[in-house]
Amino acid sequence: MNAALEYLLAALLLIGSGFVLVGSLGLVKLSDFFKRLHGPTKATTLGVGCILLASIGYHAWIGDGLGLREILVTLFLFITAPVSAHLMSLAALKIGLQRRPPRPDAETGGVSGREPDEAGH
Amino acid sequence: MRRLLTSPPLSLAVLLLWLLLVADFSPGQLAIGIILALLLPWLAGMLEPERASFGRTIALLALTRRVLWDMLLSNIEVARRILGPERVLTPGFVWIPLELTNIHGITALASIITLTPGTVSAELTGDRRFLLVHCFNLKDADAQVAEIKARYESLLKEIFP
Amino acid sequence: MELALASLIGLLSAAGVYLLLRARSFDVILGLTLLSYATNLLIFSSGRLVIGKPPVLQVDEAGKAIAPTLAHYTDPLPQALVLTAIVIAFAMTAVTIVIAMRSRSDNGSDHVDAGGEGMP
Amino acid sequence: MTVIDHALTASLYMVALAMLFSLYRLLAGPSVPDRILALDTLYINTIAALILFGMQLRSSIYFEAALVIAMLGFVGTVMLSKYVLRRDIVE
Amino acid sequence: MIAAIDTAGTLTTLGAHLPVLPILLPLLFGAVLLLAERRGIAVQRAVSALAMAVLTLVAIALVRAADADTISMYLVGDWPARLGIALVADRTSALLVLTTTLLAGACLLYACAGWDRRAIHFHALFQLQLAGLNGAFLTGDLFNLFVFFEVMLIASYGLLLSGGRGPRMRAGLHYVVLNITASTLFLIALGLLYGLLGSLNMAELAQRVGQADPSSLALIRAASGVLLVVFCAKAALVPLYLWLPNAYSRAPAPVAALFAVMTKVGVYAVLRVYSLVFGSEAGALAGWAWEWLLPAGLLTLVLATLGALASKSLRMLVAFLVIASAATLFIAISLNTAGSIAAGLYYLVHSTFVAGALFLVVDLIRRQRGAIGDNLDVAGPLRHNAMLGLLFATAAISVSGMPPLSGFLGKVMLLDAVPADAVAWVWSVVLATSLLTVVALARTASQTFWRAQPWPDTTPVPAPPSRAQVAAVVLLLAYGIGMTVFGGPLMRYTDAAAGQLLAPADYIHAAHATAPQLREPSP
Amino acid sequence: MLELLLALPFVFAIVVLLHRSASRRTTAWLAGAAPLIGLGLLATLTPAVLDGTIPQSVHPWIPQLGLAFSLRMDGLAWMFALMVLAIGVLVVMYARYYLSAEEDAPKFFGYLLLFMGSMLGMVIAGNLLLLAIFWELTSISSFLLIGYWSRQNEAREGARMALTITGAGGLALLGGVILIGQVVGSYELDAVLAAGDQLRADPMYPAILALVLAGIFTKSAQFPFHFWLPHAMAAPTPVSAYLHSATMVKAGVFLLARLHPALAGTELFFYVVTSIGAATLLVGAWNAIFQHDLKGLLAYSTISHLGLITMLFGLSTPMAVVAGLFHILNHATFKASLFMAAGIIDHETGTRDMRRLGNLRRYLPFTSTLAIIAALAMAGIPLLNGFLSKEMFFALALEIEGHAGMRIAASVVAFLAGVFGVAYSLRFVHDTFFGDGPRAVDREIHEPPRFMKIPVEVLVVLCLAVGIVPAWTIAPVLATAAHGVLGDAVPEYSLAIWHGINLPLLMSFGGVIGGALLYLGLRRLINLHAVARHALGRHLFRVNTRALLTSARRFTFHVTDGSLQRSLWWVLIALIAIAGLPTLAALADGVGASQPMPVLGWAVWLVAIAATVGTVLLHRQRLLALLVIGAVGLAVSLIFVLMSAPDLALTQLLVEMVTIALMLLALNYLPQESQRTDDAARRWRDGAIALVVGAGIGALAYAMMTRPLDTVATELLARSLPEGYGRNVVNVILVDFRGFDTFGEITVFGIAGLVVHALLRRARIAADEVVPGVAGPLPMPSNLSHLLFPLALAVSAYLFLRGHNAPGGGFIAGLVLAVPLLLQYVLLGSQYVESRLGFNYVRCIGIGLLIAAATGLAPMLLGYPFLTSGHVEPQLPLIGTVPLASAIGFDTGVYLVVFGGAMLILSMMGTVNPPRPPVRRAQPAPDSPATTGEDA
Ligand code: NA
Ligand code: NA
Repeated sequence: MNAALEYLLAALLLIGSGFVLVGSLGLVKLSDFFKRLHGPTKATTLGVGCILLASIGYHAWIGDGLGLREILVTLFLFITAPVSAHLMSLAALKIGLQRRPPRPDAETGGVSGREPDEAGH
Repeated sequence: MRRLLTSPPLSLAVLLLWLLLVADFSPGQLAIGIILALLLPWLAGMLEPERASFGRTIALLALTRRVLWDMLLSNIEVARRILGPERVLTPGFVWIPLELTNIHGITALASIITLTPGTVSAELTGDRRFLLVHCFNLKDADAQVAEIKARYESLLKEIFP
Repeated sequence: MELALASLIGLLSAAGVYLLLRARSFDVILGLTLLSYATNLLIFSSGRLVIGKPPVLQVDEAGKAIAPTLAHYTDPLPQALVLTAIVIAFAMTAVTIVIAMRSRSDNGSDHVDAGGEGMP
Repeated sequence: MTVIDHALTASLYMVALAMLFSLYRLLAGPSVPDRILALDTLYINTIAALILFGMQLRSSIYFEAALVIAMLGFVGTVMLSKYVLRRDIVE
Repeated sequence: MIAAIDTAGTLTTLGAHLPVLPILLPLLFGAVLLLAERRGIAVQRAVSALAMAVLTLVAIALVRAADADTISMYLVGDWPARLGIALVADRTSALLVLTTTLLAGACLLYACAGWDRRAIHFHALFQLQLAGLNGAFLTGDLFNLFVFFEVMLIASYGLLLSGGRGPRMRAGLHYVVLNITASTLFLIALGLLYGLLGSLNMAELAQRVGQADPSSLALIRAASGVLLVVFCAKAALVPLYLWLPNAYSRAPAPVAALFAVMTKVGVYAVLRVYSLVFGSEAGALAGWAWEWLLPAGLLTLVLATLGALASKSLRMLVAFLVIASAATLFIAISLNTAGSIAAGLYYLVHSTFVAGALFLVVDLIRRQRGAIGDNLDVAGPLRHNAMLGLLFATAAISVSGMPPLSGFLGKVMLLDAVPADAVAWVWSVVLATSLLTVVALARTASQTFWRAQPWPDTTPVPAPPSRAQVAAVVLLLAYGIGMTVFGGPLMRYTDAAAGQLLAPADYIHAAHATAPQLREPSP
Repeated sequence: MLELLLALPFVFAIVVLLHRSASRRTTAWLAGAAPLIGLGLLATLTPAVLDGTIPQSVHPWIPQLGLAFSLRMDGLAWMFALMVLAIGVLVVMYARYYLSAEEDAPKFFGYLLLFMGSMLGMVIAGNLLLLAIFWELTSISSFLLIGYWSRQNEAREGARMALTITGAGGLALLGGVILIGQVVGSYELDAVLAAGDQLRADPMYPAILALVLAGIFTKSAQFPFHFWLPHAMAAPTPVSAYLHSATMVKAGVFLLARLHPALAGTELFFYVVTSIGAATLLVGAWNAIFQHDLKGLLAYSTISHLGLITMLFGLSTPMAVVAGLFHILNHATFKASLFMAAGIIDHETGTRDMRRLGNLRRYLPFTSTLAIIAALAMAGIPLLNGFLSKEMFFALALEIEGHAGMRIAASVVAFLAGVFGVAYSLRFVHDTFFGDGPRAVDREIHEPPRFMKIPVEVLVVLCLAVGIVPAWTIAPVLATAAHGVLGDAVPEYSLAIWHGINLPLLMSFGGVIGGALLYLGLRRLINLHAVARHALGRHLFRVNTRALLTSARRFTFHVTDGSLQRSLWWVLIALIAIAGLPTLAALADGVGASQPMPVLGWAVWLVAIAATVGTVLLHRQRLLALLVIGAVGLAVSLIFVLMSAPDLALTQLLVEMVTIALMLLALNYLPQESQRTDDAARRWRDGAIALVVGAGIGALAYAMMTRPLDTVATELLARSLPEGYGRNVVNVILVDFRGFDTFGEITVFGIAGLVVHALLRRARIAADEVVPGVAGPLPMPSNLSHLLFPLALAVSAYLFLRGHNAPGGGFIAGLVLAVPLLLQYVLLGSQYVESRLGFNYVRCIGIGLLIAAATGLAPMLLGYPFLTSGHVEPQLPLIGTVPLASAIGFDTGVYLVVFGGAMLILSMMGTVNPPRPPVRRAQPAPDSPATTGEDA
């Protein structure tokens, strides 16, 4: 049908899966947890987003009509990925994979909330 | 109306979600969607840990556009870094002092920080005054803090006063 | 495909059995979980392995129903059976886990046997 | 075979490879958060695989599965992280 | 609820639904009991009593209906048997439903003396367990059998463990893990059988096994071998009986008594599947299981009797007797003659009642012996010695096969039915183990009722057994006596039941001939 | 009439046992009434019996088995009934005074009547099976009677020994009876007695004979089973007088007489029965000499006399039968009276030990006289009844035809037995009534109450009467009994005292002289009182019983040591044993080829394989194992995706999440690492069996998958839409075709919730490791998940509503509802969530089950089967056509049960309380009621 659309979709697909691959590659390649955390939480998320976009276009292209449902997948991923990343960092800090820097207001004693848990595992 | 519609944005989200899911705009589905849109936020509202109000929702559009663009750009950056040699990376933590007090705003900021490449929000202090952020490639901590505050927090303060 | 799945079923079974014989309640539960994967895959495979023909009746491009035969759809029955099996296995796992918790708490050990190792 | 079919095939290869990378981290660790991250990534890889596979079959029958993973796949991550944090995941 | 409706029309309508009612009623009552829990124990007991009354009526009606010479198929969902799930009420399944119901009534009565207060959800779980048991007896579909096995088992976990602690938890863990393992194997066998034969309906399977391609016979045989291991594990056949003594001897008495029928489910499953699916219509695979089961049954009988002899507590003794009774059943059914199967069915009913009674009476004794409990150590003189002694003696005489009670009749029927080529082995084992059982029981009785040292003055006087408890035991023993007195009609029934079991063609025919009401029959 | 006769003792037994507080007197009267009335009834039957007609009555019982309640009183039965009832009356009278006031008379008389009834039933049974039933009942009731003084070790052991030996014999007899029934085709005595030739010719005859004789020999205490009888002397003396002289031990010889027409008359019978009888005769008599206990002596004497009777029946000639019957009667009278006398002596002196007794003729002149007369009858002194039958025995031994060796042997045995008999009788008389003594007796000795002596007097008078005028006394009885056994073949015989001087008379005479010499010689040669006889029989019995018990214990506790691993191991062994060969055969039959797999499939396969191996390698670090096993679950759901099973994939994913939650919740209360307590050898062994089983299952799966299949699926696919109104065939199967399975499945699920609830509601469990510090809030995650919550609920509703036509359905939707709620529990804490959303999950399960059931019940009201589905398409204003399948109602039930069950489980596990502080933190209590009152 529309060759341009087809090439666009193909590109989106390749870019998307490229990001997915790079995100996972980061897991393998990078040397510490916090560096690895960056790959999947965004490269992969974005990659999936691209693939979903391609999927919307593809299903429209093959004549299934324009379904925007895939947006929801992206939406949910965007909502949930930060939660995962946040909790995983908390866990990593908890078991002492890395030390936090001191809080900027640590000397002023203005800490009323939770003390950062410095205890190593 | 307030009792019926505990959270209009959430209700709208539910309705949209429903219509997208069923991909059918018939009156029947619309009716079910509306029922759910009224019912579910109310149900969820019973669990709402803390209420916070919305401000200028129009700024949401600007923010969305900015975030999406940043995501795209810096994803490419992260991908390059992952593929490139690791030793040039200088990762590190920074504390971001928060001016936002609205919990939705803080959540949104933390999420955006995580979703935009190069940064992950790692911890929120109990008093909600600081957000610990891990940067993939931290060169100038102060500049990083300033950038985040300028690009996102200012807009968020408008949306979630 | 069949060989791959059969080998996986075999490996899952072997691993499950091995863990089952380890005699610590948690290991036993892991073993049962692996065994249940193996079982589900085996029941599933009894409908034969077919790619891309889910048993959800479709219409073709012309809007005509596609003939509801095994040429176009995979065997739905094993899928229904596996669903039931998954649910039941979950229920059983839940109960086992709770009993394991209680047994550890009441008896002071997570070994499944009172006298430690009993040699067959 | 159209361009898009080739792209799909290539994408599937890439996603399959991505899954194996994640698997490596899952098995190699070393830390627990590393493994949690690997499992989380594996879930997200799965979403990609589902969508691609659905495109290859020209069917949207796997959409729900992708949706559910996107929506609830992180629950495992949350619980595992919470376990590392507090042991007691429901307090 | 249903009993209150007495118009003839309704009864006729209900009559058509008889096969499903023994499953449906306890399920409904179980659900209602869950909702009634906040209304207190009295309401729950009333609902339970009503449930048992209705169920007993239904079970009696079912037996009466089954005693006609047709096998009635009930097509759940109005689907033809091979597409949906058919329930089958023939004489055997009806008899087992009635047995279960009668046993359950007594167990419930016993539990209402107080245990039901301590065990959370007791009444609901009890009804659900009955639903599972009855479902297992009535279903005509192999996968559905699995499902009802699970209903029965998971409810039994609850009944076994609710209100318990300590070693009972460990025993429970064993019981659960072993059963889950068995269930896993069950599923594997089901998967293989479906994958080879393409159906789960037992009648259909029976037909397809007979017509199977010779090249798949070995596979079918392997699958049915796995299935046999599963059933035998549930029925506690050698070498799969090791789990039972611990689990049963640690169960609360009313539950243990109800469990007396649980091993019978395994035996029933073997009888059903291997007489139907691998019965005389099965071509090359016809009756392959029996030659394995006979020696296994004999060996189990010997080992279980040794266990009874070795037992150091009353409950352990009864648990081993349960294994021995299952073994006797295996001997009976694996001889695979009309006479032996009929004897087996009679013995099955008898042993269920008597084992139930023994568990209950042993519990009553245990409660009178203070710290010593049911351990076979010297205790002080038993209070209510005469009554407990009479109850125990009646049960013991019956279970050991001493005359004149049902155990004796069952044993005579079995001995009489042994074909000439098996007489030497079967007779010597059955007679020798009978003797050892007598020895074990005499030892136990003499230890428990006769040997006594005065109680220390500090020992508090235990409360006497409640009327409900005694009534429960008496009821079960009375069933046994009834089986003795009415042995003639009962044996006519079991003879006819055995005849049905040995004629799988009739069963298959019934499955084909039963047409849905609304829908098209299967081609 | 026969029924009434039989019922009497049982009815009176029940009456007596139910009136435990009645006095000894009343009880004794009631107990005596039964045999007295019985004698009256017997008297009314007597004319008919004497006429040679056989009163009979038959009630069908189990016709299929050939078991009828048939009673039959021929001469033999009549004689035994007479004996049972008459001696019964005397024993009751005697026991009334024998029992002391403290003793439980109702129990004693109740048991005695039960025994009487059983004995009576046995003798008048007209059906062999019925006879076997009563036979065993006599064993049971004698067990109770021997153990009457249950505090005494001797009594308990004696009772058990008797039951074991006679019980074993009873079982053998049962076997023999069944074989007879199979040969003859009936158990009715008339038929059996008429089928003697057929039986003797049958190849089963030796087996039948062996089994029946085993019953007879044990019951009648024949060598080598005789040893139980002396130990049964621990019973109260009335019991010994009744059971162990007159009745029960005669059951064996009764049966010999009873089956004489059917079984006797072969060489085998002759040799076996005669030799055993002879051996018993000698062993009993010889041992009797060396007993010190009065009752012990009498018991061995009884053994010897039973041997004599057995030997007579072994000879099998009609005359021998007559002599046997005669001796049965004679022995009953003199032995019962001797036992009673021994009881009086015991009663008055407090001992039965002859070493302490002596000279009693001075203290108990009357009793002594009676006892001495009875003892002389036992010795076979002329003018007493014992002499007559003994002389008949001598004569018969001398007349054995055709077996010269046997004739000589039997005659020698008979003579020796005569000698021994005189010797022990002399010892009894001399040691008890003469010489010095009594020694170390702690009471004043005087004659017993009048009525205690009457039974002895009656019996002694009978001994004399029979001995002096047999023709006027015993002749009709004997004739009747003999006719009962022999029918018209009763020989001519004479009961005269004097047959002239012949060999038997000389033997008798020689016996008396020899006996006297033997006794005196023995007294001179050795100190009889110092002879310590150890009972070999009891010793062997004890040793064997103990060995049996020990080996049973050793085996049982070794095997059923409560090891789960052992149980599982055997399951696997059984599996390999039964399915191993067929699996190999199937592989040998050839398997099909595999289809190619897409690359994604290989990746998934690799994930699954690697994660499975990883789980095994990491299993001891539990959290890691949990993480890795999560990947296996994910891979499995991906396999479902690849292989066209979207519903399965969804379900697997959701269940996986909930399972991880469960395991994490539990892991909090379990050790974080598995301790290693097994050795390497064991791991290798387990690994090996695991590999064998795994390889087997994999091979079966492969062979199955690559085979063509003809399934019912085609029909399911075709009928799903038109009749099940759904496009998602899997869902249609779940809620319609096989809705009943699903019903069961949700029941399982609901019950799981209930079980977890029941196990955890009141439980207090300590966490394995407590993380210090208070829980911090997680504002960011909880805020986001709160945003997600309503959306997830909407998705749940979506999956629920469309499940019938696309992947989804009640189960999946229920979990999609439960998982986000679980997330709220995790992030907000259980207390917070439950205080805000007050769900009662238990009710949720109940209501769900009811809804599902109601959907199924609705069609029943219309007359269709349970769960028949329906479909309507109502037109609603504005909304239009709404297709509604009844299945949606069912699915609602599923939805509620799944949600309720999952949440009940998770919330219960999340809200387990820690144990209360130290005071209540006791040691884990065992579940014995003593310490915990667990099921009080
Ligand atoms: Na918790
Ligand atoms: Na907690």
